[in-house]
Amino acid sequence: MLARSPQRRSPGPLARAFDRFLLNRAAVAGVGIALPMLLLILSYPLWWAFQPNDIDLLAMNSGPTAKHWFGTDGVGRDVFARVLEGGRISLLVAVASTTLSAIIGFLFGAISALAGRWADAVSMRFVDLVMTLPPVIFLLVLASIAGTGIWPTVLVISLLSWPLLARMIRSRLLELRERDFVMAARGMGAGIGHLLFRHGLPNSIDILVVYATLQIANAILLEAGLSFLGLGIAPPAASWGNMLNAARSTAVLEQYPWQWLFPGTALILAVLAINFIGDGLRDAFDPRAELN
Amino acid sequence: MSAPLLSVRDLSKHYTSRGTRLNILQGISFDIGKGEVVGLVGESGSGKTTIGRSVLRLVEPSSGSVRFDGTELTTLSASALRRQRPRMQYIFQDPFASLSPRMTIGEILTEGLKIQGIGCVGDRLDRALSALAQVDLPAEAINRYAHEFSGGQRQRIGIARALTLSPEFIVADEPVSALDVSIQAQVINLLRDLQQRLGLTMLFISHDLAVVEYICDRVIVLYLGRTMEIAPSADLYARPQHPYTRALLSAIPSPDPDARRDRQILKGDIPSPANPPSGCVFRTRCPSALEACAGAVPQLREVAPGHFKACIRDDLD
Amino acid sequence: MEQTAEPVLDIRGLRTIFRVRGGEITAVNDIDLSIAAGETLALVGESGSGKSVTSLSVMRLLTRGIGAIAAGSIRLTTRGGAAQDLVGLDEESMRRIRGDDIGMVFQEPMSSLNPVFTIGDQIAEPLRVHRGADRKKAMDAAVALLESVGIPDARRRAGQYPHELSGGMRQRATIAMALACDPALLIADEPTTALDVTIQAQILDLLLKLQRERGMAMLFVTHNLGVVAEIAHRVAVMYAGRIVEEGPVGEVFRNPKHPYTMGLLASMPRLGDAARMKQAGEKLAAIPGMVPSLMNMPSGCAFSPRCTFAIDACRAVVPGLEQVNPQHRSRCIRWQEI
Amino acid sequence: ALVASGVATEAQAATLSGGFDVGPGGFQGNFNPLAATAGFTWLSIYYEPLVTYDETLQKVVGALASSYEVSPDQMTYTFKLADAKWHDGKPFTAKDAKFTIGLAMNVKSGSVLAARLKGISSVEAPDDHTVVIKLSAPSSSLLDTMTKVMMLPEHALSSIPADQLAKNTWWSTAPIGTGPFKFTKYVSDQYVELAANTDYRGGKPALERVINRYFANPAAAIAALRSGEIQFTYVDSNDVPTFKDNKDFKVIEGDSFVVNYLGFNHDSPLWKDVRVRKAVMHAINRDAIIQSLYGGAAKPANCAYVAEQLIPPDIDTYAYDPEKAKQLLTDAGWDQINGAKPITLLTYYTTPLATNVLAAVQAMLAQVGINIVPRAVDAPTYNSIVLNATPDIAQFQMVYAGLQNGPDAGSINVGLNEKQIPPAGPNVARVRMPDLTKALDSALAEPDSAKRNTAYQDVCKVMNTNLPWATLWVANRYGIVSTKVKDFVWTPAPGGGPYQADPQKWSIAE
Amino acid sequence: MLRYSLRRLIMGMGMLVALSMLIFLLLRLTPGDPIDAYIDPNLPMSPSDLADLRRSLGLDQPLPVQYLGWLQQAVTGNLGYSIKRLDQPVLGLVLSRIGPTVLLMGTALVFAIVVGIACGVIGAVRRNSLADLSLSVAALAGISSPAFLSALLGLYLFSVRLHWMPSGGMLTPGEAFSVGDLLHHLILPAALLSVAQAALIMRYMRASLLEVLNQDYVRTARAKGVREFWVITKHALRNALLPIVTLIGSTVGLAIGGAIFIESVFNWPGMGLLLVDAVQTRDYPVIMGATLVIGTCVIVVNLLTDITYAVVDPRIKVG
Ligand SMILES: Nc1ncnc2c1ncn2[C@@H]1O[C@H](COP(=O)(O)OP(=O)(O)OP(=O)(O)O)[C@@H](O)[C@H]1O
Ligand SMILES: Nc1ncnc2c1ncn2[C@@H]1O[C@H](COP(=O)(O)OP(=O)(O)OP(=O)(O)O)[C@@H](O)[C@H]1O
Ligand SMILES: [Mg+2]
Ligand SMILES: [Mg+2]
Repeated sequence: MLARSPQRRSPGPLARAFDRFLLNRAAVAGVGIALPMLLLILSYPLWWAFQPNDIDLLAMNSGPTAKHWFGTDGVGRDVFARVLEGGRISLLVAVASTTLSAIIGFLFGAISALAGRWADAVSMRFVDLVMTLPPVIFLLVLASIAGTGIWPTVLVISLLSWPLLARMIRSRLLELRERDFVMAARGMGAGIGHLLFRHGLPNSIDILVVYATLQIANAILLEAGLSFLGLGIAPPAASWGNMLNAARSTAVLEQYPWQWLFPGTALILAVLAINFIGDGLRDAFDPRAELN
Repeated sequence: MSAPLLSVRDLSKHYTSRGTRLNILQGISFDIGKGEVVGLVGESGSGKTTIGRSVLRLVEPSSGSVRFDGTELTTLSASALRRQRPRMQYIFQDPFASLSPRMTIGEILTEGLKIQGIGCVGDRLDRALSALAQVDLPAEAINRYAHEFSGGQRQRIGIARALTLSPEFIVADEPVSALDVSIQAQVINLLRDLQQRLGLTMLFISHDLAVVEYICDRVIVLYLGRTMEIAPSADLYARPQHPYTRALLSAIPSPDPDARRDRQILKGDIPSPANPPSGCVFRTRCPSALEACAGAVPQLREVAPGHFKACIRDDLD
Repeated sequence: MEQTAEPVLDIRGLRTIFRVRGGEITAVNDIDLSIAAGETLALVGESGSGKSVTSLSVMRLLTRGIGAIAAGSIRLTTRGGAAQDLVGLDEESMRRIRGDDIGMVFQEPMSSLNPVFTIGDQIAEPLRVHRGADRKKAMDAAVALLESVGIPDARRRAGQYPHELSGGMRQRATIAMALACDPALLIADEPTTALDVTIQAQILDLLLKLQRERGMAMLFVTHNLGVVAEIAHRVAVMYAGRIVEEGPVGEVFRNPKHPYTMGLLASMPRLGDAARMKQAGEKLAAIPGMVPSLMNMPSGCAFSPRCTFAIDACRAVVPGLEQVNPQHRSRCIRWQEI
Repeated sequence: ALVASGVATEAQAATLSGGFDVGPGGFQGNFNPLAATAGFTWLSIYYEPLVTYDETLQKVVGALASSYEVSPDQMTYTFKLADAKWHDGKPFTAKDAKFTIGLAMNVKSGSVLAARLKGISSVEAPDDHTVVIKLSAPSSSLLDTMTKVMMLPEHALSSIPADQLAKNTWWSTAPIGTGPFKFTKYVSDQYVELAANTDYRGGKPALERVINRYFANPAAAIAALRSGEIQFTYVDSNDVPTFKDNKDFKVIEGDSFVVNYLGFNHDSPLWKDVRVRKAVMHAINRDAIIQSLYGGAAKPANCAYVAEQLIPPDIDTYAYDPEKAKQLLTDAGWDQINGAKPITLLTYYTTPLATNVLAAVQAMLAQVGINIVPRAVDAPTYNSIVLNATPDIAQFQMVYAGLQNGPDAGSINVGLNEKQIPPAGPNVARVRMPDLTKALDSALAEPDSAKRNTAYQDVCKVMNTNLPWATLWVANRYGIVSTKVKDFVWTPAPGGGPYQADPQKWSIAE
Repeated sequence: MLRYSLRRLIMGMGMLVALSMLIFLLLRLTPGDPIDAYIDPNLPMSPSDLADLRRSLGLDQPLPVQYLGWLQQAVTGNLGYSIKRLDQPVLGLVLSRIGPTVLLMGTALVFAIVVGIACGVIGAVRRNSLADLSLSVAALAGISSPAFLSALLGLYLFSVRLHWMPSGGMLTPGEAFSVGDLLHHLILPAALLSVAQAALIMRYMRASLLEVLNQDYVRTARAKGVREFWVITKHALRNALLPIVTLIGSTVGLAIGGAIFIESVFNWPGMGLLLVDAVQTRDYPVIMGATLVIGTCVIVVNLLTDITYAVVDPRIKVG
């Protein structure tokens, strides 16, 4: 197999994954969509004339114009500003919940894999239990406990999402635990902390990265779904989900399509782009790709 | 001989898989003297790796005792065990699996020092470099990743890693099996050099009797987790006593085109450890098996000075 | 060894390439080989030297879109006596040949059996595909084949799944499968490498016996010189995609005419040698350095960087295969001096 | 199998399908009138009370009682019963009425009316056609409550112990009433079907069947309405414009009898100063909101009432004046009281309209320096927070809510009377204003209905001056009915009625 | 196999009890109780009257007592009565929803399996072709669009605009039952529900088949001269389907989630609708009953997938 000559310097595993990622056209397209969106979302207050919560009862339900690119909503707020603000909130929720669930999931999975049979049995039964309940139902119940708003939504989404990661991490670490290089570290006296952070974490980085991207996409969808059911981000704060909630009204659905078309498109586009990126990352990190 | 460095007594290991008990090792006893190289041979699944790892407590033995330089390892606390760790190291079979793909060679080589808290960053690097030099690899390897090296080079890195902690005792688990012949010879020579230069004590695991003969002072022959024969190399190869050892020796294909071709071929397969045969575990494939072999488990007996076998028959040859 | 006029397999100038990122690699270059009926040719060489690629080229089973035969011819003479060049053959005709005129045994007996079908089904399949046998007939034939490869209680075994068999038995089953249609050529790609010595001995014995009985030609791929000595009539040594030496086993082993072959033979630990070497303080004669990467081949003779005999001329051009004697050839310009 | 919906409706020309339980007046899945807090539009198609409101909800008229009398001391009510038959053919008698009122007064039966009927000291049936109710103290709201007591057949229910009654399946499988339609079947969470009661004393119904379909939300009902599957439903007011100019549909508009307000939590230190409360009133441009968001379909409220007869002539209209608001706040020292710190505004309104209204209110209040943060929760969460005897003030310094202000003007009492502060009653804003309590008490105790309006004007006056709430408006509510349906009567009454809808007269054009 | 199933079932029971405890606890943590949900804030009742109602329903007792009472009844098969509609026993209510939900999800599942597997095979066999690319993008789009949005759009387009499909419900009210009518109501929601699942199955199928096509035994089949068609359909597909069995099992949970949106938009009288309503009205007994039934279904489906897996994969020996 690979008998590459040691004379030629070749990049580390992450750099190689990154190279492979760049070869994936869909993934690059995903970046091409996501990056400008991110820029717009982050920078709009600097250059856009309207604030997301500025109401103008005289300019209610106006269609797209040169002044209001995406038109205005039922109280005359600028839809463009709200779509971007909604993006901010959606992303904030998604990133925060993903981070939180990634931490919980990783630690849970790692502990159950490395901290002995009892910890494993108990924590996995717990994961089973959480997973027995269909996610949306759990979400409904959790959301009605936690209430609405950004942080409760973050909490709800993270609490819901970690078990999957915990399982993936656990099985990766169980496998890793038997790998020779980990055995070697144990043979040199490594404790659980060393194993976890020097071996577990770097060797789960692919899982984490892929999980994180796909989970961000997922969290955006969950947030939208929750807000749609009135359990996520409460109006008047903008979120893609609660903007779409407006389309429940036939009047809005039919007569003011810009009020839901734009957030809807933004939502689908963002999720799609992130999914593309996630897919690209998954392929890039695929251990089999290393063989080529 | 003075007191042995390693003394294994009645070592047993079993796994429980889906409710059935697998007896992987039973009643393994042997000693290794200081500076001695003992070979452990047997077919796949005979428990060689399990012995090697149990001895270092990388797997927990089910019962039995392992004394290392007078210290009982099996009952040692985690922290006490950690302090013993640098004295005994392991070399792995698979040069691809045994090096972390996410660490540079430098990180791999200093990992043990770091775990043990030995030296400062600079010292560790120095020791890593000297280990690299010992295995004939260039110093610039230190910043590369394992995937940039060939199998033979990786195996050298694996050996270097074991050396960084200056161990007295090394378990080498089939260190050359995964390598091509031409590379295999390089690594064998290296290991032998190092062993002699550093006065290492070694448990050398292999399924290749030819390799074992070349590097070991004494050989233990294993079959289905039981010791069949233990003897000094010269004696074993010249006068194998156990039918299994003989069969094993005869099964090795010789590259000499003029060699005898009337090999003795064992029938059938190795039984499963889930239901091993009664009595002598080898009897189902043994060309010389008697009815009595099904009875008691044969004990190791000394048939010549330092030469032990676990076979009830003395009338062979 | 009696040579029939028409060899069963005759490979001329075979070159196989792979498209990889960053260009093309030539995995196998300028291979000439021929195997007669009843003859066993062993292909030896280190890992990556192109042994498997050669055998897959014959089967035309290179990964589509990645590997391709770039040049050369592969002539196969079937039992019927018809000869054809496999290189230009259309896929359908090629399919008819696979499993019928050429049988193949792979290295890993576990992974090359389909886990969800019974052994019997899988052995019967070539018969059903090529002979149009009905289920029952094919199954009976499969049981007979299992018996002929020495599996006891064949009828019961035929109804079992691969995972229920031991490694040795699985390999016997794959041999039975390859032999189902009584092929003119059997390609065995390291069929014993994954097995224990005692089982390897069984399988080698079996192959020897079967080949003798059936008079087929056999291309036997291995990296173990001991195995070569056991089973083959002739041996071809490969290095970095090329054959460096070829000839009758006895002659090549006794009298190697290529430094690489010599090195290989010398670096092999031999039973019974150790005591002598220990006393003499000798070391195993290792070949220094390592196999060059196909992406980054040295100029001239590929072995020259590791060769103690190498001179400047070696690095200039790739040496041709030179005739040592009518049956023995070596790709070394200095073979006479060795 | 694409059945064109037009064909489908013609095939069942004599059937009227509707979403009778859509919207705030409905109570899908409830079949038990004793447990009904809403849903009377539908229930009163097959059950009947003794008395009911007229179509305009102005006065209480007889239903199963052909007439009624109230004694001058307001303590004795005598009902004369009409000649009516249960759907099973048995006659309806005073004993049934007595039985029903007994059940309604019994908490064990799961009756939600029990508390409101506490004032009844006795119910008598001197003969088959007379029922006499005696009170222990005069109450102007008894008749209002009696409109919600649907008569139940003693012969079918007397054998069931009161505490098992609510759990009995009779309600959704074989209920019998006296109304113009008879219960035929209930398909779980899909629809309820009624068939014409040909023996109805008010005449044979024109329709053969009435079907009440269940919808998870008004949008689904509208979809069904537009696809021709149903002919009637309630709609949210912002959906009305879709139907305004559509000749296939008629828009029915009516007073919601619910006043919307911003309730100041009087336990919170923020609102102690009346100038702050006034500032809130002046800061909100109610006219603009009504014009734009309600499409004009609401009346600004300067106290709990908008009905002319209840408004004294000289009340403050709190015109939109942000400058004045700012001034008032400065005067009150708002910066010291709260400043720009966010103030939670709790609400149970989650409709798109309410969402927009709150967005507007938030923006308007922000302009004068009051930073409110709306928090919309579902009704149970809201109730559990505000009805708590010891609430966390931070959770609701303010509510955006509504309260029934009619047809009985006294309904407002529970939300403003000091005696109704939780746990005693639902005065969720914790209004402690002796003037107001006094005004309310005297209005409620006023036996003379002529003088009662004046009494309520006093209430209005006190509210207008003291601002226990920032009253906003009374919105209209809407129903949409297909123009094929004739003689259809529907009123967006609180809780769905009951009122005189005369379902036997409804018909549908071919 | 029997012993294994039995053991799994017993474990499942334990799981259900744990689940019911979890839900019970969670529910009591939600703000507001059924009585709070019972009243319209516009037409309020006094807290003291509410307390009476609470007492009559036993909601004033300490939690463990309530739970044990519930459990005791549940063991005998009595899941109590809906609080919102006291005349309806929870068990009956829940059971009456299983049929419609199973019908909806089953149809969607069949649809998703057929479409997902077919597209996955095409994608894998014609790897990197235009067809593969467009299918992959379509699948991602399917996964990326939220169920409620597609449900709304589907409803608007096919029902409100085109009048092709009824706007909701399962049967035309007042009409005699007919299969055609049922199908007419079923198609749209089932199709919309199946989109995400089909996309998921497709992606996994594609990956799994690609993986299998790289296996040695596929090469062996080719070396035997088996026709490419049979190599794929017989040798590869069967192995590639193995992980899909597990996937399908685990998407059932997902489908139940999607069904909640679809059911609430299309007014489909299934568990989802019941549950959303029950959560909104804090109808504890119904939530408990419904989650228990759903939990049971998930456990049974998992068991079934494991058994199926064991049946189709001879390597797995359960016992
Ligand atoms: N964790 C485990 N659980 C169950 N069985 C195990 C476990 N680890 C090893 N075994 C079994 O123990 C037996 C001995 O394994 P071991 O690896 O020691 O053999 P070995 O002699 O080193 O073989 P090889 O030559 O293949 O390396 C094998 O049958 C193996 O299947
Ligand atoms: N599918 C492929 N894509 C790219 N390169 C390949 C492919 N298959 C083989 N090669 C290259 O061809 C060369 C020869 O490989 P081959 O498998 O023939 O070696 P081998 O002699 O059979 O080795 P081994 O003893 O390890 O089986 C290797 O260097 C390998 O990198
Ligand atoms: Mg081993
Ligand atoms: Mg090979």
